[in-house]
Amino acid sequence: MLDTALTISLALVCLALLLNLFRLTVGPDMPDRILALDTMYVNSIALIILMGVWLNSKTYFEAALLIALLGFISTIAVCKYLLRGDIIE
Amino acid sequence: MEMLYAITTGVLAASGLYLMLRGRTFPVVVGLTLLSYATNLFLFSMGGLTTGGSAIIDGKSDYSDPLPQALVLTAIVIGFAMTAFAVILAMRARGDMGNDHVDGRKAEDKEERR
Amino acid sequence: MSHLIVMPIVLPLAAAVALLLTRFGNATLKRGLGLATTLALLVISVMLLRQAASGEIQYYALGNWQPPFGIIMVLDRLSALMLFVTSMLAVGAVLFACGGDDEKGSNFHGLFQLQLMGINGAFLTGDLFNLFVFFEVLLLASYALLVHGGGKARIQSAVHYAVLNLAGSALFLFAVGLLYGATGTLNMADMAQAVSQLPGERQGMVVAGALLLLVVFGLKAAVLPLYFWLPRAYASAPPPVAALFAVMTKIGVYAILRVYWLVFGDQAGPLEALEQSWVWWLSLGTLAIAGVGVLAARDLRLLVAYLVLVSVGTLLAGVGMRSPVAVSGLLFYLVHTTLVTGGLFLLADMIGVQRGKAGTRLVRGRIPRNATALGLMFLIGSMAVAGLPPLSGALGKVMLMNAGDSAQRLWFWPLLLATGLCAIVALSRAGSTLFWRSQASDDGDSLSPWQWAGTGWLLASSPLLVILAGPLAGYTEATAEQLSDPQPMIQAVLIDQGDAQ
Amino acid sequence: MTLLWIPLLPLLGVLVPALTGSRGRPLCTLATAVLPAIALAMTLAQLPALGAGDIPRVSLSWVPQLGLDLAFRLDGLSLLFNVLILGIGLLIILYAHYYLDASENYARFYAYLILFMASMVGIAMADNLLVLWFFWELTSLSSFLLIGFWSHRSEARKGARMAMTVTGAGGLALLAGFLLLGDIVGSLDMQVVLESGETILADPRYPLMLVLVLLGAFAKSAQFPFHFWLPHAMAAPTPVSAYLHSATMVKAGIFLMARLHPAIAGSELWSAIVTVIGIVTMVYAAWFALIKADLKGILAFSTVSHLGLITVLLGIGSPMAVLAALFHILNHATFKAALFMCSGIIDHEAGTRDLARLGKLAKAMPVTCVVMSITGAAMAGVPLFNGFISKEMFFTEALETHAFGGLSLVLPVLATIGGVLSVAYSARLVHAVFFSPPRHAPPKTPHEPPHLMRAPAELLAVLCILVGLFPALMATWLMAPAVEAVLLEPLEFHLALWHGFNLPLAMSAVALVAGVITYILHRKIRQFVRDFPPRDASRIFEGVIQCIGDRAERITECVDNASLQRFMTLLLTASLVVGAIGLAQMDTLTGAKGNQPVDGVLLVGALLLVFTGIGTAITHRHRLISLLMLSVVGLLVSLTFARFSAPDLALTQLSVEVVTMILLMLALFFLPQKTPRESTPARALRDLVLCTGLGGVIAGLNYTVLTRDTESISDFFLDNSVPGGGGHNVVNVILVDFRGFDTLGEITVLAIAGLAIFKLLNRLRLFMPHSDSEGRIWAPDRYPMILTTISQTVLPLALLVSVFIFLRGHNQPGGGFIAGLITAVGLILVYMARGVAWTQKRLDFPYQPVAILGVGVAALTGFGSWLFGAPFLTSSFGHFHIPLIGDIELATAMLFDLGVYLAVVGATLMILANLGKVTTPHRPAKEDHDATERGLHRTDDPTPDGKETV
Amino acid sequence: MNRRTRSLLPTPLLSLLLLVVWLLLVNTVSVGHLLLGGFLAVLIPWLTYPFWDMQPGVKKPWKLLRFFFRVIGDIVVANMQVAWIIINPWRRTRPHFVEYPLMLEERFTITLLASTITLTPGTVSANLRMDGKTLLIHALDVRDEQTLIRTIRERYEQPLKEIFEC
Amino acid sequence: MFYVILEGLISVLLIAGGLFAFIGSLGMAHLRDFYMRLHGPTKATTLGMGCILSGSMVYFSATQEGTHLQEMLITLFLFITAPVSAHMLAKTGLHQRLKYLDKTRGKPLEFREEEVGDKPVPHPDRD
Ligand code: NA
Ligand code: NA
Repeated sequence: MLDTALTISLALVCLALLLNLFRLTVGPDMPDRILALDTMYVNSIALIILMGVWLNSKTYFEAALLIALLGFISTIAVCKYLLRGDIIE
Repeated sequence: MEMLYAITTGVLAASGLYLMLRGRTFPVVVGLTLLSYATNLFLFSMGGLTTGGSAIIDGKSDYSDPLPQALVLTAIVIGFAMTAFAVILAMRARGDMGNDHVDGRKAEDKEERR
Repeated sequence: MSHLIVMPIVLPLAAAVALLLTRFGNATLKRGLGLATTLALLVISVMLLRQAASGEIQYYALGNWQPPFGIIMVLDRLSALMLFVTSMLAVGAVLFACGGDDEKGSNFHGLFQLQLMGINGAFLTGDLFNLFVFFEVLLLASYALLVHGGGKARIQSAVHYAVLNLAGSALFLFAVGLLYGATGTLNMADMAQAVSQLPGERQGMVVAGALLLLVVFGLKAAVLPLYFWLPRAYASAPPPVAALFAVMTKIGVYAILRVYWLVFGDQAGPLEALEQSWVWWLSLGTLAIAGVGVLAARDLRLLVAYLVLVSVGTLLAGVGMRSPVAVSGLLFYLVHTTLVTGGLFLLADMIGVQRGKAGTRLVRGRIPRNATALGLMFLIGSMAVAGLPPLSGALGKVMLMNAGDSAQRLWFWPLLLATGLCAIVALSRAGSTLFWRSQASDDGDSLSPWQWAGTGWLLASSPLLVILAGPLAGYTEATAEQLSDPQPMIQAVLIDQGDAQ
Repeated sequence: MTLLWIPLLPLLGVLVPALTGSRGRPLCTLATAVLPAIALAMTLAQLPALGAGDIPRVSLSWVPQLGLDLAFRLDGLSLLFNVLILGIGLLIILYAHYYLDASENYARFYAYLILFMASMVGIAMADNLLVLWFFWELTSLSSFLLIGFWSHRSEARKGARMAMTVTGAGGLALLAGFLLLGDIVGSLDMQVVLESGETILADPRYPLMLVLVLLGAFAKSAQFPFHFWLPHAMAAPTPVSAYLHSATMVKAGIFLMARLHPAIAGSELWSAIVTVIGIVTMVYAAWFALIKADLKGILAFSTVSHLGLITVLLGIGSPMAVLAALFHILNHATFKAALFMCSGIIDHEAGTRDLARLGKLAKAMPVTCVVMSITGAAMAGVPLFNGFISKEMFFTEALETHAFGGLSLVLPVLATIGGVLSVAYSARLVHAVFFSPPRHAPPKTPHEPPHLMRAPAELLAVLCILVGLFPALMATWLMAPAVEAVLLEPLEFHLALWHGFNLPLAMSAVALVAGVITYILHRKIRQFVRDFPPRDASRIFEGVIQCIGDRAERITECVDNASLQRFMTLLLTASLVVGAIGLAQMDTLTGAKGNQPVDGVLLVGALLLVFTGIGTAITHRHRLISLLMLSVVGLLVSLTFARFSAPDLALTQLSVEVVTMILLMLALFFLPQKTPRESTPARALRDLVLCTGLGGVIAGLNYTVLTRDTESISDFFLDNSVPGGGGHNVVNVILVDFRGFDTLGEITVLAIAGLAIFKLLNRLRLFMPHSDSEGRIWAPDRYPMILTTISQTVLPLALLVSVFIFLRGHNQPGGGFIAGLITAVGLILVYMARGVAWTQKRLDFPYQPVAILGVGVAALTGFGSWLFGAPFLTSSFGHFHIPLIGDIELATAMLFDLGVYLAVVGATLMILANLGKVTTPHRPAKEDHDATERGLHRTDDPTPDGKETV
Repeated sequence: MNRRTRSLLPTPLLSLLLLVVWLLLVNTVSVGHLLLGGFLAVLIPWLTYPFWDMQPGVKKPWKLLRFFFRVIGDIVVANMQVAWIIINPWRRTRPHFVEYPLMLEERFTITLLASTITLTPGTVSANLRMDGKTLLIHALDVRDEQTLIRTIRERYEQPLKEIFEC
Repeated sequence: MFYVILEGLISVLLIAGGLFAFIGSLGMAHLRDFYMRLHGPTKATTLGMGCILSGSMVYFSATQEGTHLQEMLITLFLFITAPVSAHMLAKTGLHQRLKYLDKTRGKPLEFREEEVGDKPVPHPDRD
C-alpha cells in the first residue's frame, strides 16, 4: 500500500514539476517564470522527502531544509532584480 | 539509467559549450557554469551510480564511491570561484571597453572579421 | 621526515596569509616580507636541488596518508629543477616589483606568493587531481595578477586568457575523471602501474583521458592551435607578472613530461608515448607560426611574447623527440629561456618607461635616458634569446639540435634555425629602432634601483648558465635518465601499498 | 695554459676602454692597446714550438655532454691569422685614435673593436667546432655594433642590420653544418675532425654538410650571391672598414675553408662550388669596383673581388694553390688595410669620399699619395709589390688546374679578366684622387693628417714593398707553418719575385696593359652603366625585409585575429578530435556492468535537465530567462546528486547555485539585458555541430565508464574513515583529512577569487540604467518592508542551520563549506533586504581578513601537526566524555573545517558585498538622457594616464 | 540605533524559537544538546541583535497560541477551497484587487498579517504601500470587498494587534 | 493492525500531499492571469508540502527509533518564506504592470497612469 501511495505521490509531484517547466518555458512574463522556479523549488522538496521515504533514509533531510531556506532567497533575488535592477543597493 | 545519465551529461555539456562559443561575455559565463555542471555530473559518475548508498558509515555494506564525490565538491567550489571571477571580469571589460563583446569590439563592427 | 619538500608550497601560503591579513598596510613591510619569502624559497629550492641531485626519489605524504591513497609531493630531479627555476625567476620579478609596480594595485605581494604556491605545488604534486587544484590556484592568481594595475589591454587579454583557461579547466576535469574511471586511482605512479595492467576494453577511455589532458597541457604550454591567449596576455601583463608568466608555459611542458613519461612510459605497453606524434608535429607548427609572429611584432613586449612562443615550440619539439638526450637538452633550454624571457619582459618595461609616449612600440621615439646600460642589457638578452653564442640560448639550442633522429632533424633544424634567424632580424631591427633610430633626450622617468636589480638578476643568469653549463647539463642529463625509467619512481612511491599510517 | 690567455686577453680587453674611457683618449688608447700587444707577443712566442713541429693546444672541459670543450690551438694557420688580427688591430687602434672626432664615444668604439678582435682570435684559435662557431657569431655581433656605430645615420643602421642578417643566417647554416660534421666524425674536436677527411667525404651527409658550411663561409666572406652586404657595411667608421671589412672579418670565411680544408675539401663537389663561386665573385665584384664613385665603395668591391680570388685558390685546392691563397690573404690584408686607412685620411681631411669631388690631392697630401700609390700598385699586382707575387701564383694555379675538364681555359681567361679589372680600378683609385682634377670642389681644404695617423698606413706600405721584394725572407716564416696546418704536412716551397718568362707573367702583363686601357675608357663604361641604373642592394634588402615583415604581419593577423570565438572553436575542436579518437578505440560502448533500469522519476528528471539545459542555450539572448533556466539546471543537478547517494554534493550544489544566481544577477545589472543577434546561421550551425559532437563524445565516454566496474582506491577510504579519520561521513573525511591538501588549495582559490574581484571592482564605474530593459523606471520601494522584517528572522535561523551543518559534517552530510555558504547567503539576504549602508554599519569589518584568516586557520592546522613530528595536515581526533553531556568527539579536522568555513564566508561576502557596493554610493537619482543614449554613463571617467588602479 | 543596551537575552521569543529549532534539527533532547542549543539560542541573537528592529513583546501568549491554531485550520480549509477552484472545470472565479487599510503599526506584526493573508483564504498580499498604511490584496474569488476586509480585520488583524501591540 | 492504520495514514498523507502539490502547479499552469496563478503555489503547494512532510514524519517515527519531528522545520521554513516569496512576486508583477483579467474588480494604484511617475525612457540595450 505504501509503495503504491509513494508511486502515486511521486508521479503527481513529477507531473507538477513538468507543469512548472511548462510555465517556466512559456512565461509569458518574467514574474511567471520566477513563480515557476519558486514552485519548482518547493516541489523539489517534496521529491526529496518522498525519496527519503522510499529509501528509508534521513540523509536527504538537510537538502530539503536547504532548499526551503535558499530557494526563497533565490526567488527574492530575482524579484528584487526586476524591481530595482540592483539587488544589493 | 546509465544511458540516460550519460545523455543528460552530454546535452548539458553541449549546451554549455554552445554558449561558450557565443560572442558576448554573459552567455559565455552562463555557458561556463552550465559546462561545469556537466563536468561535475561526469566526474561524479566516475564512481558509478549508486542508489541509497550514501558514503556515511553506518554498517551498511554497499556504499557509493566517496572519492569522486569529494573531487566534485572541490570542483564545485573552484568552479564557483572561477565563475565569480569570470563574471566580474566581464563587468569590468564592459566598463573599460564600453561593450560586452568577448573581444572588446564595438557593437558597430559586427563580428564578420573572423 | 623532512618537511622541506612541502615548504615551497606552505611557505608562500603562510607568507601570503600574513601579507593579506590587512588589505592595506606598510608597503615597505610587505615588500620586505615578499622579498624575504622569495629569497627563502630560492634557498629552499637550492637545498632541494641538492637533495634531488643524489638521484633518490623522495615523497612527502600529506596528512601522513600513504600513497596511493593520500596526496603526495614528489621530489625528483625534474621537480627540483623546476622549483629552482621558478624561485630564480620569482626573485627577479619581486625585486623588480619593489620598484613601484607592486603599488599600482592592491595585494600584489600576497597574490604573487599565492601564484608561487600554485606553481610550486604543480611542480611537486604526485597526484593528478591535486595537480588540477594547483593549476587552478596558479591560474586564478595569474588572472588576478594579470589585471593588476588595470587598463584596457590587460582587461581584454584577461578575458581571453581566463575564458580559454576556464574551458581548459573543465576539460582537465573530464580527463581526470576518465582516468580515474579507467584506472581507479589518482596517484600518478599508481596510475602508471594501473595502465601497465590495463584491460584492453578500457584502453579507449585512457587514450581519451590522456589526450584530453594533452589538450589541457597544450593550452597551458601554448602549443599551436591553442596558443592564442599568449601573445596579448604576456604583452599586456604588468612587467613583474609577465616575467613570472615566463614560467607559466613551462608548467604545461612540465606537466606533459611528468604525466606522459611516468604514466605512459615504457611500462604502458601499447599506450607508451601516445602523445609523441601530436606533440612533435604541433610543436613544429608552433615554432613556424611563432617565427612569423616574431617578424610581425611591432611592439617590443609583443616581440618578447612571441619569443616565448618560440621557446615553447622549441621545448615541445624536444618533448616530441621523446628521447633522454632531447629531454636533457630541453631542460637546459627551459632554464635558460624562462629566466631570459622573464628578464626581457622586465627590460622591455624599463625601456618603455623611458621612451615616454612611444612606450615599447617599435617606432622612432626618444632614446632611453640610460641608453648605454639598457642597451647592454638588451644586447645580452637578445643574444641569449636569439640563441647567439656565447650565451645560454646557443648552448640550449645546440643540445636540442643534437637530439633527435635524422628524420626529426630534417624538420627541426631548418625550422629552429629559421626562427633563430627571424629572431635575429626582429631583434636587430628592434634594437636599432629603440637605441639608434631615435632622438636622444634627457627626460624620461628615472628607473628604480630595484628594477635594475630585478632585470639584472634575470639577464645575468644567461652568462652564468654558460659558465655553469657543464654541471647543469650533467644535472639535466641525469634528470632525463631518471625520467626515462618510471620504475624507480613507481617503486619509491608505492613501497608499502595497502596499509597507511 | 698560456695559450688560453691569447684569446682571453683581448676578451678581457673589452673592459679596458670601458674602465679607462673617462681618463682621456690618449690613456685610453694606450691602455686598450696593451692587452692585444701582449697577446701578439705571446702568439709570436709560440713560434719556436711551431717550428719544432708541435701544435700547442689547450682544452678545458666545458659541456662534456655536448662534446664542447673550451679548446684552443695555435697551429700555423692560427698564427698567421693572429698576427694579422692583432698586428693590424694594433695599427687600427692607433689610427682610430686620430680618426674619431673629439665628440665621439671612443671608449665604446674601442670596446667594440676589441670585442671583435677577441672573437677573431677565437675563431683563428678554436680547437673545437662549437667554440669556433661561438666566436664566429660573436664577430657578426661585434661587426653589427661597429657598423652601426654612427647610429644616427640611417645607412649605418641599415648596413649593420643587413650585415647582421646575412652573416647571422650564414652562421646558423654553419652551425647546422658543424653539428652534422660533428655527427659524421663523432666528435667536435678540431684535431679529430681534421684527421677524418676520408670518413667525412665518404659519408652520405657530406654534400649537405658541405653546402651548409660553405653557406656560412660565403656569407661571412661576402661571396656571390651574399656579397651585397659588404659595400653597405662601409657605413661604418673607416677604421672599422679597414679592419673588419678588408683585413679580418671577411677573411673568416676564407679562414674556415682553409681550416677545414683537410677535412672537407678534396671532393669534386668542393672544387666545383668553391671555384665557381670564387671566380664569379672575383669578376663580378671587380666590375662593380670599377664603376663605383665612392672611395670606400671601390675598396669594398675590390675586397670582395680579392676574396673571390682567394676562394678560387682554395677551391683549386692543390698545395701550391693553398700556399697562394694564404699568401694572398697576408698580402691583401696589408695593402687593403693601408688603402682603407688612406681613404679614411682623405675622407677625414677632404671631407668627402666621392671621387667626383676629389682630385689633384698629390700636392696637398704627398705622403698619403705615395702610400696610396704603393698599396694601390700592390692591389693591382704591379711587379715589385707583394700583390704581384700572389697574383702570379694565382695565375699559375688557374692555368694548372683541370677542374673543369674541357672548359679548363675558362678559369685562366676569367682570372685574367679579373686582373684587368683590378688594375683598372686600382689605377682609377690613385689617379682620380691624386692626379686628375676634381669635378667639384671638396668641402674641406685637404692637408696631411697628423704624422701618427699616417704611420700605420706607411708601415703597411713599407711591408708591401719589403714582401714584394724579399718574399722568402719576409713571409716564409709565417707561410710555412700556415701551409703545413692546412695541408697537414709540410710543403717545400720557395717564395720568389721572379719565376722567369712564362704564361702567368704574360697574363700579368696583359692584365696591366689592358687594365690601364680599361681605366682610360672607364668613363665611357660608366656612361654605359649609368643607362642601367644599378639597383641599390640596401634598398632591395630593406624592401625584402619590409615585405617579409608585412607578410608576417598579415599572416599573424590572419591566424590570430584576436577572436575568442575562434580560439574557443579550436580548443573545442581539438578536444572533440582527441575524445573521438579515444572513443573510437572502444570495442563496445556498453561494458559488462550494463544498464540499471530506468524509473519514471529519473526520466522526468532527465527530461527536465535536458530541456532546461538546452533552454539555457536557446534563450541566451534573453539573459534573465537563460539565467532562470540555468538555475533550474542547478537545482536538478543537486537533485541528481541526492538521487545517486551524494547528499554532501547535493547540499553544496544547492548553496553554490543560489550564490551563483545572486552573483550573476548582480553582474547582469551592469551588462546588457539582451544579446544582439550576431551569429550568422552558418556560424550557429557550425557551433551546433561542434558542440553536439563534443557533447556526444562526452556522453559516449561517460557511458563507457558507467557501464564498467572499476577497482578503485575508494575501499581504503571507506575502511579507514572511522578508524583513521574519526568521521562517519567519508566524503567529509576525504575533504578535510585524506585529501585535505586539495581542500586547502580549494579555499585558497576561493580567497584568491575574492582578492581578484576586489581588484577588478576597484574604481570601477559602470553604467546604471535607471529603468529596466523595457523602459520601466525602477520601483521606488528599495527595501520592501516585509522582506526586511523576514530577513531579520531568517538570518538567525540561517546561522543556526550553519552551525548545525558545520558541527555534524564530519559524521553526517554537511561541513564547513556548506555551512559557510549558508551563513553567507543569510547575510546576503540582509544585504538585499536592507542595503549596503545599513548592513555595513552593523557588520563593521572587512571580509578580506576573514577569508584570509580562514585560509590561515586551515594552514595552521597543517602546521600544527609539525609540532608532533607528523607531516603537514596530519589529523588527530579523540572522544571525550563529559558528565551530563556525554561523549563528544573532537578532531583537528574540525579546526581545518573551521578554516574552510571562515574562508568561504569571507570570500563569498568579499565577492558579493563588494559587488553590491560598486554602485551604491554613486547611484544617480536620475540618469541624464544624453548619457543614456550614449549607452554609457560614468560618474567619473577613469583617468587616461593609466593611474587607474585595479 | 542603540536604544537598548545589549542585554544577554535581547529577544527571548527568538531565543526560544532557536532552541526549538535546534532541538528539532538534532532531533534529540539530551542534556548536551539542550546546553548547546541554549548556548546557541543566546549567542546567535546576541550576534544578530544589531540586525533587529524593535521587536514587540508578546503580550498575550495564549492568544498567540489560539491564533496559531486558527491560522493552521484556516490554511487547510482555504487551501482546499483554492484547490477546488483550480480543478473545478466549471469554476467561476471573481478575482479582485482589494485595498486593505491597515490598523497595525509595527513592521513585525504587519509582516505577520501579510503572511497570514497570503497563506489563508484565497488571498495574496500583493503590495504593502511604502507608508505602511495600506496593503494591496489580490483575492481569487470574492463576492464582496467589504466582507473580505471585515473578515481579515476580525479574524487576523484584531488578534494580532491584541497579541503584540496593545 | 496498528501498523496497517499507520501505513494507511502515511499513504493518505503522501497521496494528499502529492495531489495538492500537483494541483498547486496545475493552478500555476492554467489559471488565466499572473495574479491568479500566484495562488496555486502559495496555497495548495504549501499545504501539499505539509501533508508530505507529515507523512514523512509519521513514517520515520514508525520505522526508525525515536520520534522524527525534523520535517516540521521544513514546514516552518516554508510558512515563513512562501508568503514573502509570493508577496515579492506580486510586487514584481504589479511593478511590471502585468495584465490581469478584465473581470478583476478594483484597480490598484499601481495601474493608474498618474501613479507611474516619470515617462518611461528607452533603455540603451533596447534594439
Ligand atoms: Na561534508
Ligand atoms: Na549595488
